[in-house]
Amino acid sequence: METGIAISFWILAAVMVASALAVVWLRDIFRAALFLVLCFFSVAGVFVILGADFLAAAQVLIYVGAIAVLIIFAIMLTRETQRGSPSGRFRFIAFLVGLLFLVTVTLVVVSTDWHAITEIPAEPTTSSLAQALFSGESGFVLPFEIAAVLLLAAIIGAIVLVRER
Amino acid sequence: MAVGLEHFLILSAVLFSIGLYGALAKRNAVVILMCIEIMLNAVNIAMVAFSRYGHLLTGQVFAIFIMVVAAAEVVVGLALVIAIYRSRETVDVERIDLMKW
Amino acid sequence: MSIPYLSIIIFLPLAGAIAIALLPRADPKRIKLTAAFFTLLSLVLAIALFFMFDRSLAGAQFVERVGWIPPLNAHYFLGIDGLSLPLVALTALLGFIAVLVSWKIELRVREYFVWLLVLETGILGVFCSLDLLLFFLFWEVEILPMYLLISIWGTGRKEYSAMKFVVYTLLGSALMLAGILLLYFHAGTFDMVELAQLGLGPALGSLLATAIFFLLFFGYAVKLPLFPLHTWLPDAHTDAPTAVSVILAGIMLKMGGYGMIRICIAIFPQIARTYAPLIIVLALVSILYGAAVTFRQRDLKRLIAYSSISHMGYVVLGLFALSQVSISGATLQMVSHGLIIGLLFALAGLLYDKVHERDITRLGGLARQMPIMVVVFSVAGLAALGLPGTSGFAAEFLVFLGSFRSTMVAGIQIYTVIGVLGLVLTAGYILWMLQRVFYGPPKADYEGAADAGKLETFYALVMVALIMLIGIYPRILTDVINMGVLPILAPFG
Amino acid sequence: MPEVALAIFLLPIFSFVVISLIIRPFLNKRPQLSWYVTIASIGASLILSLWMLVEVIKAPGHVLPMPDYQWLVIGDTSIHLGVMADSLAAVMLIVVTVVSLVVQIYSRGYMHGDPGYCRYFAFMSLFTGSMLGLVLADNLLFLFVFWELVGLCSYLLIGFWFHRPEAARAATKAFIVTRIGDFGFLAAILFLYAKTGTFDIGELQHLALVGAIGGTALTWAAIGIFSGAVGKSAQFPLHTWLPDAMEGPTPVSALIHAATMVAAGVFLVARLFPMIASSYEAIMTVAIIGGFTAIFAATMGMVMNDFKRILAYSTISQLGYMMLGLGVVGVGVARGAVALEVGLALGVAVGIFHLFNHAFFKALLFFGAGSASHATGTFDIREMGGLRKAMPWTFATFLIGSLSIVGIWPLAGFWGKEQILSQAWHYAPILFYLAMITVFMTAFYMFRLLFLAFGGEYRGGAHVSLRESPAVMIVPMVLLAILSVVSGWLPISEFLGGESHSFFGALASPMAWASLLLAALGILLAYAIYSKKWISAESMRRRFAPLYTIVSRKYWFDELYENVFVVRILVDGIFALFHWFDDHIVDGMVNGIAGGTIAAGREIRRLQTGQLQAYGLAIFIGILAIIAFFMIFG
Repeated sequence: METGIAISFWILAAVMVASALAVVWLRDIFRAALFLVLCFFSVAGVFVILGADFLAAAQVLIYVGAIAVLIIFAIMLTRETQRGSPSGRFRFIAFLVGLLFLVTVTLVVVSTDWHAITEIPAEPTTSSLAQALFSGESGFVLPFEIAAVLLLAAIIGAIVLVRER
Repeated sequence: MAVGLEHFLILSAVLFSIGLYGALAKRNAVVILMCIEIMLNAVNIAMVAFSRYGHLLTGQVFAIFIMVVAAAEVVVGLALVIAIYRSRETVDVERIDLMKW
Repeated sequence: MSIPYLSIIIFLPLAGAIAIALLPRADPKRIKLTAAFFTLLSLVLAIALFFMFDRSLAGAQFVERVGWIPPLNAHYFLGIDGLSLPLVALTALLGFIAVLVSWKIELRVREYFVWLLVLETGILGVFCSLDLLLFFLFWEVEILPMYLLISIWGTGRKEYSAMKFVVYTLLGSALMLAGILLLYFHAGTFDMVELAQLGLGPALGSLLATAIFFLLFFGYAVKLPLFPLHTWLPDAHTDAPTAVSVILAGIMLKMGGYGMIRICIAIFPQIARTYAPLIIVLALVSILYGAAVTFRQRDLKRLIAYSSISHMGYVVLGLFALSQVSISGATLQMVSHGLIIGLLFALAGLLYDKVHERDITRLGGLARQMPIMVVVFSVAGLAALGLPGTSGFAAEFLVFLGSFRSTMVAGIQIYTVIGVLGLVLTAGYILWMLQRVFYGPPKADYEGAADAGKLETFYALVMVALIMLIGIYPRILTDVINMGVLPILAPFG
Repeated sequence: MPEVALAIFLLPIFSFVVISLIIRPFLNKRPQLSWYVTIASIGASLILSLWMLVEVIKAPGHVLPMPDYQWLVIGDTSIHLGVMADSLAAVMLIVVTVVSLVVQIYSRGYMHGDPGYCRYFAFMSLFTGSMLGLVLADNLLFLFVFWELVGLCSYLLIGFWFHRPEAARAATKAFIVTRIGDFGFLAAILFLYAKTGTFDIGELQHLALVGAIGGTALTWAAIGIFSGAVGKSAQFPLHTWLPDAMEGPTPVSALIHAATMVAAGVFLVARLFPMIASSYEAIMTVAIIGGFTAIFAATMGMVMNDFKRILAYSTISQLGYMMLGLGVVGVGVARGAVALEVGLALGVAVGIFHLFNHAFFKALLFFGAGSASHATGTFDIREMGGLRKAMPWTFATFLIGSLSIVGIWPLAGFWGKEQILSQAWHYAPILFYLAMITVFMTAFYMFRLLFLAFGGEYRGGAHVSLRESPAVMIVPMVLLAILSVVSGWLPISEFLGGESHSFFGALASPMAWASLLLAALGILLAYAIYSKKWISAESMRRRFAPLYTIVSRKYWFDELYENVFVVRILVDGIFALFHWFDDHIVDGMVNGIAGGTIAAGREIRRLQTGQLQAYGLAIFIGILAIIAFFMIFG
């Protein structure tokens, strides 16, 4: 069990990082988008390892299903595939910042005592997640509703923005 | 070697840094949006990892909210990209500097 | 519950402003009459207050105290004592006269009078507030109307002058606010009376107390203005419309002097005493340097503006000599200077209306065409140069007398004598100005120039009468002022 | 009696108020009303003054007790005002009221038809009232108030014809120059009050005599007070305003020179004589300034061509005599050469007795000048001449006045001058010789004036028909001529506590003969040059060309003060520097800060590239910096 998880983690991590790097590096936008889908999938896999079954499903549905499609639509609508995805003038500084950020966070992660609990929590999580979301006293009912309103607003906003005048 | 919280967090940090580099360095607005999605995913990994190793479902709840917001963001962001593309015939962020004084 | 006289006096002009804003028909005549009515009402009440004031009590009278922002321990706390009463009366008077001076305004009449009346409310509020936060609020109220009045109805480089005034004043009030807050965080109250009784100087430690003192002092020094913070004044005074110059020079400068005594000296007597020599030296520089620069001015209004820098120097000299007589004299000088400079600005504006010229070198020989103007101008000028029988003399003499005898400041005798030297310079520039403007052969350019009309003669004579009354019988004010000075000097024993 | 004293100076002031508030605005059609009011008030003052004089003579010690009035109380500072009726005040009241009344009568003719008729009499009333108040004041503050009012009135009257630029300039100059002296006076008042806590003259004198104030402090105070007197009495070095004061109407000059403005300075020194005389240095200064001014002004008087200017320099010179008289006796007192009580009274007597006599003959001389110019339309004596025949009354009275000022026995001028000379002989011989030379010069310039203006043939334009002035002008002149003869016979000196003199006894002293001889020589020289022309004035002028230039240019004092000091050094020098400093440094700093802020903003806003990614970078660099900060310092 332990080793199985470890093996799948390393594989998933390698795929994830590689596909993410491909998104950043590839000049062809369309391929970049496809690698993004791959990245999203591997994230879903990580969620599975972490025992978040509901989230893994949601990840596939929302990211792979919806967002990736949206992005591909956008790529096609903007017809910028030919020009590709060149890097800007900040690439060197951006690289430095990214690296520094990585080093800093890694330092923090390594040097912090997380009090992690290694026992595996109960599965499946779907019903307990629903409990956590909607339970009366400590629930997230109001933020949940607000998130719904936010989505609505985003949809209306998108329609207004792209509507042909 | 057992996989612990630190592994997930570092993975999340690597993913985030890659996304960050992309968001800051790329010129195509759509690619920038894609990189932002990568960053959000990285955060989600961290959230879920904390949830798993802290036995607290709040992390997953947050991850759900992040997904919702990410969806909203990508919708509006792509709409903006398309709107700008329509008016300026480009999605190159270096040529979009309407916020300049 | 007694009648809230002070609130009525303060807010009558504001009520007038609202009434003017809401007047159904924008008939200029009606607007002016409304403005005159409300300011006159305020003046009448102020005069009544002057006579109702109990001249044997030292503390604040007509006190109104209502909770305002309870969590901050801030109150709507009004009251007047001997120091503020004469200034309130002066403000009400000049507020009314400013309306009369503006009788010929034609541009955007409604807004003009609205802002003018709001301005008056702000200044009245400053003189009546006994709560520091309220004081600061009123202090800031006048800035916006002033900015608009100068930049819309002014002349010359009006936008520049208005902006300079605002930036300078705001700098001063920002530092003052910092001082007020520091004071509040250490004393826990905004109540000026209480603060003065706390004896904060020693309690806070000298560095902190000194810092607060100078933060507050800076705000007042800008307003007064004290050298080297004076350069906003000539620009603002010169470019402001006449009535606003009258208010600016006549009462707004006094807010600075009032703040110095009411807040700086009353709350930090020991620090005031420690730094008195420094401040007095600045006052002397203001007096002599102001007078010297006045000599060189060619613009009539600018000349009068610079002269008021010199004259306000006497106020600071008197205040920081820290003796009973000198502070009374300084307060009297504030009132006296308000009347004199107000009259001078009103007349300078009137003169400009008649001949459309303010350059002294091009004026001349106007005495023939303007017999009334020349008399009133001369009286005001002579009062400014401290001729006995006018308020200028009574006030300046008391300042000198009190300063010379003061035991609070080392070397004050020498400082005072240097200050007296200012009188010679004042005589020089005032008489030279009169000579160049009014005397000499009549000039053809100003052939048909008319003299002051009935309205102008009326208010000019009222002010002349007051100047002479205070000059001949200063007790009418000093008895009142004295009652306000006593508590402030109590810490000195 | 206090009511009388108050009425004496309040009546003319009341007249001023009535004229300026009632007659001028509402009854302007009948300006002569203002004359009646003025005459009535000053006449009443004269009668009251005479009454007071009688009362003072009867009173023990020649002092009437007078109450005080509280003017101002602030804490322990209480300022009282009151009047003082002693022999000095009584004598001065007579001088002022008599001369003023005569001047007002004369003015009716002189000012006839002037558009500023009401204004003229209003100012004249105020002038007289202020001077009377000054004389009566019992404390320095009150005295200073009237002192300044006198200065104001002289300003207004010198600049009476304000449309003439010279008049306006002269008025301003008079006020400012006297104000420079007043600076010292005011400083001295403050100083004395700080030392003693009182303004009361009697108390101050007492304190000075008992030594409660003394030493350097007293010297400075005394010199400060004397500087006020120097300004008002036009003593060197503040003498320059008086000759220019000629720009006013001639009766005003008469009043200024005789009884009001310039007399105030001498009166002040006399009033505070015990105090000033308590300091040897101060009183020596008075004597030296007086003696020097006397001869200094006389030299300039010898070469002037303007009728009134010659008289003006003679006034300065005579005032110098008065100061000299006060000073030398004071020097004697300070040295202990004369008993204190006696000496103090004597000094006042010597100074004021000459002032008393001088008032009448100087007013007379100015009336003569006015009369002569009334006829010829000029004050330039080179364009006069021959007036003796056309204007016999003017000539006769002017001659009497001239003889009097020269000091010919037994006219008024002789007696006062004789006393001053004899005192100087006793206590300050050097100053005595200067004074003797001045006697000669006085005789010379007065008779030069007389011969040039009245003798010979008329040299002016032919179109002027010379006529004697109207009776309203002649009568006052005759009146003053009589006074100029007899005023010296009055026992004023004894009344003030000085020495008595007998009518013929005065001729017994050799000094009298010496001064009479010098005066006669002066007259003779003038006669030789200007009447008989035995010696050509032109050749004299050429022989002494450098000297003549110096003197006729008035030692360049006007240029020094006005062009060099006021204009070059102050207005165009230091003040210009300050002005530049104010515009460029003080205001420059303000504008510099503002400009700097704007410039900085203009530069900094370039950071706002509008490039989203730049902002993102900045944000993350900021985050990193914050983390780094906490990692290092947290």
